[in-house]
Amino acid sequence: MSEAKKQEPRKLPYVAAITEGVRQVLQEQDNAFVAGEDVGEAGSVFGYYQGLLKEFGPERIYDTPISEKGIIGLGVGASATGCRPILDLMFMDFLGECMDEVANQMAKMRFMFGGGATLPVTVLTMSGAGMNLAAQHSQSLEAWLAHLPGVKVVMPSNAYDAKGLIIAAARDDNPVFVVLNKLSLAMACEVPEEPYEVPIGKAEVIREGKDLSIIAVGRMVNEAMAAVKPLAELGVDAEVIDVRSIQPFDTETVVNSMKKTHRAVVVHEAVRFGGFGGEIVAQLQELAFDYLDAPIARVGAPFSPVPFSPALEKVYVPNAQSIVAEVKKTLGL
Amino acid sequence: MSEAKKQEPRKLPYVAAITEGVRQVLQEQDNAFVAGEDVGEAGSVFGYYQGLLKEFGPERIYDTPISEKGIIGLGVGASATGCRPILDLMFMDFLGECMDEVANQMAKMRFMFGGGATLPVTVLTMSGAGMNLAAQHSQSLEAWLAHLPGVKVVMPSNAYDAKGLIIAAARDDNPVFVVLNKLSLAMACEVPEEPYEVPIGKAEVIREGKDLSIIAVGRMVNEAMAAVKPLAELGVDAEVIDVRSIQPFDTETVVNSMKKTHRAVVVHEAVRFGGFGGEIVAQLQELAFDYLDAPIARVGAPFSPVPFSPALEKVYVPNAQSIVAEVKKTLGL
Amino acid sequence: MVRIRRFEEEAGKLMEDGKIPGALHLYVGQEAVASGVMEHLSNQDQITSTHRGHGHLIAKGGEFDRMFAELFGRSTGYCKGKGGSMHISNIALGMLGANGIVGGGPPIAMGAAFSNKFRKTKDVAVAFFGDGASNEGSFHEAANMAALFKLPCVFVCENNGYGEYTSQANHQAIVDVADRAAGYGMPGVVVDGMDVIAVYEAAGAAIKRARSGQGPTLLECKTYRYYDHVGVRGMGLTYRTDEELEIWQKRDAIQAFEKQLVKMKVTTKKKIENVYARVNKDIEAGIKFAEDSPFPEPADLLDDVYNTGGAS
Amino acid sequence: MVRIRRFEEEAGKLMEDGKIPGALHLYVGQEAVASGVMEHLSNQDQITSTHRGHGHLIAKGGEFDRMFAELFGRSTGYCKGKGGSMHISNIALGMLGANGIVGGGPPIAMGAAFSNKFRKTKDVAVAFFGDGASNEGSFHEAANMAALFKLPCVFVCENNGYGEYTSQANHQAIVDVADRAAGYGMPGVVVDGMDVIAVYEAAGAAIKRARSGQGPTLLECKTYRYYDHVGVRGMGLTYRTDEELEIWQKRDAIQAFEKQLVKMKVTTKKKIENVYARVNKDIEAGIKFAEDSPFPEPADLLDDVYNTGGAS
Ligand SMILES: Cc1ncc(C[n+]2csc(CCOP(=O)(O)OP(=O)(O)O)c2C)c(N)n1
Ligand SMILES: Cc1ncc(C[n+]2csc(CCOP(=O)(O)OP(=O)(O)O)c2C)c(N)n1
Ligand SMILES: [Mg+2]
Ligand SMILES: [Mg+2]
Repeated sequence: MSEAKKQEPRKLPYVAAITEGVRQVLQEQDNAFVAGEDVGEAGSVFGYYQGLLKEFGPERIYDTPISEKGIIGLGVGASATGCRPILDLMFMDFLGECMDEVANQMAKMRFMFGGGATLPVTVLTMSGAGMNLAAQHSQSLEAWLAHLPGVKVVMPSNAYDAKGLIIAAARDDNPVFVVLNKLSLAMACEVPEEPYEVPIGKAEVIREGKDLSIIAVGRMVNEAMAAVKPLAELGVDAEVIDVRSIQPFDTETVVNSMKKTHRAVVVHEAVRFGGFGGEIVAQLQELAFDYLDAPIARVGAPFSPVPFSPALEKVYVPNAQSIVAEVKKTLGL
Repeated sequence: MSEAKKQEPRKLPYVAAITEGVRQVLQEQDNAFVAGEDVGEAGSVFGYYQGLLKEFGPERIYDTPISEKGIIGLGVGASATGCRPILDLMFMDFLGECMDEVANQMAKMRFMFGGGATLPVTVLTMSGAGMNLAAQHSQSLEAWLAHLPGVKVVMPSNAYDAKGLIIAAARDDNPVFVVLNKLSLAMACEVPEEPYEVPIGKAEVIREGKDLSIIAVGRMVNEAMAAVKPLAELGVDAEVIDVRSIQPFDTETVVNSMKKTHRAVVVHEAVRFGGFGGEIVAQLQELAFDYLDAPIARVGAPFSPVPFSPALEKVYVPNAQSIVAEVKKTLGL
Repeated sequence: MVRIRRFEEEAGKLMEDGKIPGALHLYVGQEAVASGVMEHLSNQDQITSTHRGHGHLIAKGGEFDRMFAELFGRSTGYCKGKGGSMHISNIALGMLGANGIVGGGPPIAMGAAFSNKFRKTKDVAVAFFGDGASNEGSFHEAANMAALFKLPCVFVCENNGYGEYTSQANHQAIVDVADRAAGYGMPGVVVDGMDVIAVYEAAGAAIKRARSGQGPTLLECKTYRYYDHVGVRGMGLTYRTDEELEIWQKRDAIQAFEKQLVKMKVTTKKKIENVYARVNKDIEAGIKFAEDSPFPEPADLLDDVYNTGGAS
Repeated sequence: MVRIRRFEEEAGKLMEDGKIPGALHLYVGQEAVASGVMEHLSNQDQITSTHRGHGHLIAKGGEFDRMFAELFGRSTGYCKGKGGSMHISNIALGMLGANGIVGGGPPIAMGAAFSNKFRKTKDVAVAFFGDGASNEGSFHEAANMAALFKLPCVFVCENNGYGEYTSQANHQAIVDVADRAAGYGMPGVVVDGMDVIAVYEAAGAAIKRARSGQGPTLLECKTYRYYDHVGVRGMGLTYRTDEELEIWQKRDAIQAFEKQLVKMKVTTKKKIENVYARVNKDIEAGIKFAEDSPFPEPADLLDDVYNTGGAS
């Protein structure tokens, strides 16, 4: 690295970090390709494959018909026979269109075949609300996937993790879902140029604190970090954990944090009821029962589809304020 | 009722209680019909519609092609325009084939239309393992549905509830999933001949006890009841709750039980990780924190697809023994 | 057609000016299809629409005020602001919703048609969907079931040559989506979607067939959207050429129809101008209504998730 | 064909005797299809199968011992007892699994064909599926993509006239599933599935076409299953007549082929008897192998959920 570069570490937005991760995978793996709706010329409607068609040509980047069952099926068949497909499921909301191929084929093939099949397939998909895209283009459905033995599920909250988790996913010999989120696309942070992995299955303590653990999933990590300052002003020293991977889930890191702070608030953007937060809470109270000084709180969306109107979506999606409010309740402030 | 009948209350197996519930719905609602794969001449592969085609004719009972998206779509379109369809999704495992129609259309139409649509549609579907039907015909996927605002989800554990919940579901002006289970089909209990409703959204304390609450979902209620005696022999007086409805979920009944017994074990047949049990635990520790004398335990299936071999399935599916084991752990026995 | 064209042009401007939130998929260029088909339908007949649904709702009788209010996310909108452009709907008009899911409509239309037959009405359900949507499994299952049960259903494929930024040649190996009809046992018809009379006639035959109990038809209308996939300029990609756009614009359905009407002396240029003036006034009034309308209250959020028996 | 027939007859007996757990969908009657197609395939070529998959695996080279072991749920089975009849598979033989999901196979076969083209092999992927499965959206999407990408893929529809207990006339409004081919831009061929030579020839042409880069074919084989949908007698329903069964049995593929071979003096009755004797011995040995094999250990349960890098 040149001196200049050392002084000014390169910052990349989330969207470009995705591109770079996928590009480096395509460079290092001859049998990797990208397939999905409008991933080629358009470079995805979110722009994160832009330039790849030009760089790698139509033999590596495939626009598919609007056929989500076909896309996932393509990935199952191709990965079981020597390829390492990177599939694009444009919006996570479309999971319903291909849930059979995901749940009954991709996730189970290896097991049903007694270990006879290996499926090194990665699925990139976009979750989350906040852009007034209404009920069918804004969901966070990771709980469906986490409950599904045979797939792994990671949720990068920042550009560094996005690139590192994509590379780790593509190198993994199992189906891995990389659940991205729309509102982070422009968010930049320092991202090394060389390929690197962020380990799948490891949570990260991104801020140490002593009064309470905020355990956040996906984009909510950023809201949790935004809550740190207002909480500090209330005299609360919050620890923030980025769960990063919900399957495998890093029980140890989360439980250790709880043992230290004795209180926790679990946060995800998905509907609170029946969401992955329940699993986290259940594990925490099971494994750190004697350390609990207060009930573990959960922050998540209310029990309704995502509303279109900005007036409603604003109050629907959890944010720093709702986290602060829940922390205050937990601490009796 | 004649004297004779009074003395010998009628017992019906689960399978016949389903038939009777559906029959009485068809009798009382002119705009109700049944549609699904092999529901007509075959009366379903589980036999629970047998006789209905003869009784009501092909204008009320429709065999469909093997097209789960089409079946659910039919129900969405028909219920939004004045019918009250009863749909049959043969195995719950096929939910993936129609998850878009369920999650993005059926569940959300009313909300997206600002209340402009009413969808009085009922879906009967069969869940559960134990018959060596392997990974794609044995799943318990209720957690996917419970996380889905816009549908209701009930899980009858016995013949009485099966009939009463089907009638309540069909009279409800919302989409309701009635999640049945295979291993209960032959299980009989007293079932009144006249139509009656079991209220959707109410749990039931089916055995009172003072030492610990076993909160069970679906067929696991029967395993929990089977655990009562061995537990009594260990000196444990267990309270058993049949959750019956997971959406709406009867928080009050469950929390009150926990407040009384101070300990709980939550049981479902679904994979433990990410299952509905997490929601129950999260609510319990939140709402009855000061009453907890021990961590709330969960019993569920291990993190793998359902195995075919009887040798493996036997250890895979939770049962009375695994409940007893978890209760012992919870009580420190 | 003019009502649709002008509504969409204004909606496009409002979106690009940041005044309408979310994503709008505009119908400009395809007006002849909605207009030609809907002429045959009453409020009792149902349609299902797509992400590109404003034109269908307008042709089915949707009013500008409640439509703009919906696009603006106001509580006076057709969906109380909860649906927005991609879910705009009105059951009273028989409009069973725009749909954010490509291929979401056909199974629902098939279900409505099933209901019509079951309830012994004479109503017909029409599913609008795109060339791209014809590759979804949902279309396949719905088409097969409609043909099997001989339902009063018409499948109208608006083939505008693209699914988002992917041309038809890159998403299917056929030229006429109507070729799929034979595989379900229903007639397949291709019609010029830029000719409102041709659409009217072909749709009339298909709807008559459906209404008289002879089953569904797949009617493919060859058409074109003048704007980008989303909004007006959209992502600014070069997946289509200017020449291609011009060729289609030269065959503009509205202009052609106006010319024809004037030539046939059914109307005059002056009268046509009056139509535009009237429509423009409606649009202005609609926008004003929307802007003056309140946003929904946070407390309304959970109101319409379930039917709790109260008035809606 | 004889290997399949005899295997299935024995498997059926074992199931009805309660010796094989779970549900078996037997292939008796349809043998000419698997046999005629598989003659053209090497171990590198892939197939996807259905719930009725034993015949496909046998024709692809599956051994009785590991097959019976799988059906018995033993750890020596092709899937270590984890899959059973509905998931029996062997990747080394290019058999990408029986499938409990109707329509589960075609997208996977399309994916394997995609892989063959991507990896520039000359291998072909064949999807077997039923008439009932042709109504699933998954078939539609896979067929369209295979034709679009000109993949080395063949879709073999085994039309046995029924999906479970529902006749073809009650599940689709067409007579020939092959009519769907045109809608994807691929050739559709109908062949007598009771005539192994006819199947062999038609499959040969389709596979050659696929192998030479000309894209997929939809090959429909008209056939019949002699047993019930599940097991031998199954649910004992009367959805088919005895006469219908007899008509098809009179055209039994194996008997016809044997007669022809004897007539053509390619073989003798004696030699054919020897074949049966050999097959029967294999079956006996296979069953013994299975019965002598251990069940999997509870500790094995979580082994094959993920690839953890160790040997499998
Ligand atoms: C199930 C699903 N897949 C993908 C998308 C993303 N998407 C929205 S519109 C569109 C293109 C649709 O093409 P077509 O059906 O031809 O309609 P057009 O936009 O041309 O009117 C796509 C891919 C979606 N909304 N739903
Ligand atoms: C997605 C799905 N729907 C329904 C079923 C239940 N099922 C199993 S086999 C079968 C009939 C299949 O018919 P066909 O495709 O013609 O094959 P065949 O049994 O005639 O060989 C059905 C409906 C299933 N296994 N998967
Ligand atoms: Mg289009
Ligand atoms: Mg069949």
